[in-house]
Amino acid sequence: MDLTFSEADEQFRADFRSWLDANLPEQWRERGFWRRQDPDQAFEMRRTWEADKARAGFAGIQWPKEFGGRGGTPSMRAIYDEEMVRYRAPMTVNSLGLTFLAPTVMVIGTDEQKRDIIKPLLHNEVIWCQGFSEPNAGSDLAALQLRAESDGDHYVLNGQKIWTSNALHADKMFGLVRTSQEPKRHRGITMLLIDLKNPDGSYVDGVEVRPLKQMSGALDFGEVFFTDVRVPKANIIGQEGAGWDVAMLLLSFERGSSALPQYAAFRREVDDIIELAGSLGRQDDPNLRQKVSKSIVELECLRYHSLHLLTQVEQGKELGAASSMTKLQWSETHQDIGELFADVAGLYHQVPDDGVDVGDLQASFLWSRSETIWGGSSQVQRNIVAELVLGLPR
Amino acid sequence: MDLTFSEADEQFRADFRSWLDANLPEQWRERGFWRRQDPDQAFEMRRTWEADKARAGFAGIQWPKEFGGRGGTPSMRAIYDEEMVRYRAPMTVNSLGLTFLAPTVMVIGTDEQKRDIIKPLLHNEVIWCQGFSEPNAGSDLAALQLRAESDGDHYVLNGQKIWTSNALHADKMFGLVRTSQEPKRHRGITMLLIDLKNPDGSYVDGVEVRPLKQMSGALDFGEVFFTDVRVPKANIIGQEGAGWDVAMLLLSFERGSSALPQYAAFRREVDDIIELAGSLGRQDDPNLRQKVSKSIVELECLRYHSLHLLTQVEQGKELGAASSMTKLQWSETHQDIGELFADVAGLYHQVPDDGVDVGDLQASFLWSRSETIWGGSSQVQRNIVAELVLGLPR
Amino acid sequence: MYFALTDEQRALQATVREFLADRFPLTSVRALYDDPDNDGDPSELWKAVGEQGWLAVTIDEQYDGLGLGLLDAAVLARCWGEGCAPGPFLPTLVAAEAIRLGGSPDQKKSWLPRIAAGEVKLTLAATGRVNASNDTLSGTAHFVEYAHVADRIVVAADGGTLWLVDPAAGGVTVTRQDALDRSTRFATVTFDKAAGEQLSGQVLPDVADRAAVLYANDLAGIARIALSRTVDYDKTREQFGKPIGSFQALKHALADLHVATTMAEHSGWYAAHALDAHLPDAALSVSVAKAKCSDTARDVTAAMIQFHGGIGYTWEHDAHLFFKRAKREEYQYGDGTFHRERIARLAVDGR
Amino acid sequence: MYFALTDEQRALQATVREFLADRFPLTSVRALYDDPDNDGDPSELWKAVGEQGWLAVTIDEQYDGLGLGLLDAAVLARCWGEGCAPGPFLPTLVAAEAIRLGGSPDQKKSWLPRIAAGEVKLTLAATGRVNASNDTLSGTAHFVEYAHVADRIVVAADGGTLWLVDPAAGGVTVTRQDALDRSTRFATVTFDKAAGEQLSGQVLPDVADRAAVLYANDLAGIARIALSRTVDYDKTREQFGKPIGSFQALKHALADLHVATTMAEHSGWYAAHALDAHLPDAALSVSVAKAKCSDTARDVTAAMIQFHGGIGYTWEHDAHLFFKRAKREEYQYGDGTFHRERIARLAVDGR
Repeated sequence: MDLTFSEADEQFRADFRSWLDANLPEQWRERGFWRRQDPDQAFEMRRTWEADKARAGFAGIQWPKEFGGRGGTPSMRAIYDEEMVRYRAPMTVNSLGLTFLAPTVMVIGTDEQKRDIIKPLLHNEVIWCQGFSEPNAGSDLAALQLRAESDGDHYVLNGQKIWTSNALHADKMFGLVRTSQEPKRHRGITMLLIDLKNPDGSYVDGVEVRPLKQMSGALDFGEVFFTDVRVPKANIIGQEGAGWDVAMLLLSFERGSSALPQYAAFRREVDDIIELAGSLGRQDDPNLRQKVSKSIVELECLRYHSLHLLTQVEQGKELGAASSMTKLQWSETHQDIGELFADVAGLYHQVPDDGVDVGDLQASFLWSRSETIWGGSSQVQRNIVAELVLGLPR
Repeated sequence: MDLTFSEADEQFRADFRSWLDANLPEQWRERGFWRRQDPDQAFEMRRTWEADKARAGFAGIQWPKEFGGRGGTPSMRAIYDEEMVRYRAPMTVNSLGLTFLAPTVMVIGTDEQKRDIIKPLLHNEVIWCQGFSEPNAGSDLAALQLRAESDGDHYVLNGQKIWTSNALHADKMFGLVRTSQEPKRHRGITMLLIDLKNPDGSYVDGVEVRPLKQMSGALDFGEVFFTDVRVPKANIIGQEGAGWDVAMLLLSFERGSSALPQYAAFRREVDDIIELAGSLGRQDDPNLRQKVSKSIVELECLRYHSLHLLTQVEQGKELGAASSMTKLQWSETHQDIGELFADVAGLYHQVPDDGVDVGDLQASFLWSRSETIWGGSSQVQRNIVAELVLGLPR
Repeated sequence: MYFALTDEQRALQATVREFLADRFPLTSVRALYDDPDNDGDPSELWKAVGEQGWLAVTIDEQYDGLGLGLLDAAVLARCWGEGCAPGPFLPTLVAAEAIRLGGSPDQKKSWLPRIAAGEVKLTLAATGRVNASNDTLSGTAHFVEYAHVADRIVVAADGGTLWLVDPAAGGVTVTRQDALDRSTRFATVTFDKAAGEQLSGQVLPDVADRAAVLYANDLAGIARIALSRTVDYDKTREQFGKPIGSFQALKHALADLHVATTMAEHSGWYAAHALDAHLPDAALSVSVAKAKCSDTARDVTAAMIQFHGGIGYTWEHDAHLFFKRAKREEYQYGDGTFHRERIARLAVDGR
Repeated sequence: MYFALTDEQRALQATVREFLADRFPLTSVRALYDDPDNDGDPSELWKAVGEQGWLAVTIDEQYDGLGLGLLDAAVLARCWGEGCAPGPFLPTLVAAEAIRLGGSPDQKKSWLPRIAAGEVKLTLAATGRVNASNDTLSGTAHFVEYAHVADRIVVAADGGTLWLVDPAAGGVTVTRQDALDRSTRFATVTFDKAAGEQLSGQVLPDVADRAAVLYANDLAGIARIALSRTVDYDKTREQFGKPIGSFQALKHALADLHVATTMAEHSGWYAAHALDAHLPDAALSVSVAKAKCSDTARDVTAAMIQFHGGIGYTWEHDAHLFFKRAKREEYQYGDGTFHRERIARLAVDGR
């Protein structure tokens, strides 16, 4: 055991902190700041700031330098994540592109795709969304139906995607489409890059994006409808009909990422809840104290687990289905933290600011209800752990 | 709503209490009394006392008078159960016979069976055990294999039963045997009355009974082995090959019984735990208080549920799968009470008497682990509730 | 021995259910969600409450009431929960209990008949710190339901005294709060030497118990409808070529929730009856009911979201209406922890 | 950044596992169950402990130890849990820590080399009330493991002082208790003006922390083996024509237990390392580990019984060996509730 970082890693931390000290407006770090901004304006502020950060070398931490990355270590990536949360820096606006699309293109993209996609993505010149889920293909992704009919060197798209994060701001989508009907549903799926907007910012003909309001009232998701939308076949990632394998490769890149950012963010939420308990005079309530500590126990375990995974990655080991365990641990724990917030706040959890500002905690409480559904529901994750890790029969 | 009992019911209560006051030795009601007796001797004491009780008219409370019963109301039965627990009177030694066999014989038995079985059972002249489970037929009862081959007007039995309560004291068994191999496993099963002992108390040739020690060290169960045991075909209950339906009828008699006895017994356990907390100076521990109250909440709900079922029975309504809900509620709650006991006792839960007598609570704690398994495991009960009550698809 | 609703109570239940389904379905509730600026008190619903005599159930016949019991009121509250129904109905019922139990004959005469007829709206302010001296009140009450439309607020002051206050009077400020659950409206009410008229009886504990039972029944209604709708959805929603309700992990979770909901329902009826019949375990049963119904409604509505998958957390789906109402009512008149501590006082301390 | 065992630690783990599987399998543990009158301290096992130097791991080299850390001792403790291994090994390790940390040079010199060589057996008595005055002890200690075979008992007296007491000396009475878990032996020890030799250092909190970590790792070992054996059984046991491990409700429960067990395992290693490396969150991590491992081992061993069906609650099956040991160790050196309150002191009160 050795939980210290190398000198180079710690130097990176110092450099990044200097940059954040100089470049992250003090105001942005205040509780509730982002909640009070107009969403579209907030998006633009974050888009620009993140591009500056990328130009300063603090993006694509682990990516090779040839792709505009920093060529850093997994530990640097962990340090980066930790400091971002510690500074309350705004989260990326291009999350799905950064996490999934770029690493996939690095591995199986054509040279043109590598050139055209990665750097513009890193600099937020193009915002990407992911088009996987459909109304009848949620947990059962292979049931997807968005039809792509061949027409010369183009496909013609008809159908719908749903639960598309970032749909309202995305310029392009990497999506799974059905290019042929086959008895084996997993065949006949193709991964395609689809322009949603024209260069002037207007939507491409036949593309319609509708916001999908969440139970919190926020608009982080959308539905995307396609009517006779033409997409060049050159926009395939991988091969026609190989979309399922491409998607599995793509989703595997989640596995490399530890849950240290979630740990840091949720641990701070618990601190905010402790502060709230103090302001309500409830910090000595023995039952609340037990619940606070239950959450801390699970979060600390999440941190140990992440350090373990980080070690595995640095040792070049395959993580297999470990990401399912990580997801279960952080998403279920975060829901418990939401319940803890409500128990501490009592009826104050219902009103964002009645003398006690609980707006951020309230938003997080509601959002946590979605975290056990998207990105593979807890039920799906438990199936994976049972079958792939424990080897229980289907 | 009217939760009072009728005058006749209350008169019955008064009569029964008088009888108990006069006939239940004071010593028997002391905590730990039965634990300190030799098990075989204790069995005989209870057998005799129970027979006296039956002769006094306090048995078969709801059974018709023609069968030696009292011809009472469902409320009387509930009152009887309640008072038995309140007085810490010893439980019946012929439980499976009383609950299951006798009511079944009343409905589908031959006149001879009615005459030969019911009254001797009620007076503990014959002790019955139930032979259903086998090593490879637990939750999946229809997989049973105990072979009964036809030989003239007899069957010849070869095979094994397991988890047989009362096996060590039983004179006879009502058991399910396989009288033919058929593609539909539920066919080919027959319900048979099997003599385990000869009139002189020795075992019938070919019958071997082995005790099955539980994790508590107690011997409440046994295994019964049959080697070429001859049983007359006249001992069939119902028809040959109709054993599955007979078993379903038989098990349905559990439904009529409310969980008021469990309520009363477990509620007293909670009181014993509260007393234990007091003697350990832990009665003000806020976390223990929450756990105590959680158990009380579930027990009170069990009581309300039982009163509701009692009403349904008195109204002549079908209870359907309500017994599965009742079983889940009492067995899962009793396990929580076991955990509560351990949490209150701390390490004292490990030793029966280190200045603090916890022997009965310890035994109950261990026994509660079996209660979610026998008589239909919690998993089986949840399947029943999901499919038969909620109508969820198989 | 009869543990069930009477035929009359079942008929009342059927009437209210039918009325709400027909005249004030969830689409109407949704309208209140989509427009947080409205007053949350649909006039057509209030009008019906008055016409149907639903506020008259617990009021004595001499004050133009029906002279029924809390169990009858609980039947109404449960329907209200099933329908996520808005408006000052429950708050008025609770405040009316304060006047009925603790008011002087004059106070009863001047308020109870008008309440029974649905002519006035009331509410109870029992959360916060309000001090009474010389018949004036000062302080702040939080989470007062429908204070902005109330004709009178029954205010609990330090020491447990109860006061009738006109929110339109001087010294009273009503500030509306936008609550997560928009099937109610909360306000913070400040009193600055506001005039109050005291109710003579020391009935706050009684009123709080009765309120706890009514909200417990509202929660039991939420739990049942949330469970039924989830079961129905999971019977038809297909993934991997079969209904998701055929997956055993879901089945078992739903079975456990059905057992819990059934127990919650029993506890709601029992507690109402126990207060009506002055059973010796009435206090215990109130806390059992509020604890069980609070926890169960929370668990079932959370499961409703989870077991609907993606659509479950959208604004368009009804799940959040139930989830947010259950979460709000969980903390009204004592949450599970509060009532379990009270049970411990009864069962452990024997007081 | 390296969060894993070293190759040396893994080799140690393999050696101990192999030894126990080979020379002291569960059938040997069962012999102690079937005969409650034996002393619970199999001599062949203790002999191996001495020969293999397993008691020497934390003892400094100058006292003939190996000078390794608590993490290495935790590796041993975890193997001990996996094997339900009996004997005074863990109690001696814990008592040795008291002497190592709090003893005078003379005390260390006279005890540590003999401990390292497996020549003496020790135990810690830290539960009960014992009063020290004029170098004599009076009072009662409960749940003292292996007091009946110990050469010395390290006794914690009021005020947290620690004393070396010879159980054979006058004024000491050792009364054995038959515990549910027969992979240990408990005794009640009374002291009546018994002679004691004080350890100079105020190290009880440190010793208790280190004991908590060792028992947490024992519990993590129990949890893992109980889970693996349940999974293996459920892969082959058939009901309704298929392995019961293919039923989704079981799969999901086992998946959750696997996640919990994995977290418990991490927490056990982390806390041991945190004490070795004096990390700033060492105290927090000790309580995280003991709370998580206690709860997880309890849950997994209960599930082991349930998911084995009928045979799971028989004496013949091994499930109860794990269940009873997990239940015993849950309450040694603080249960989940105790450690969560301590976490609250650190995280809420900041002290």
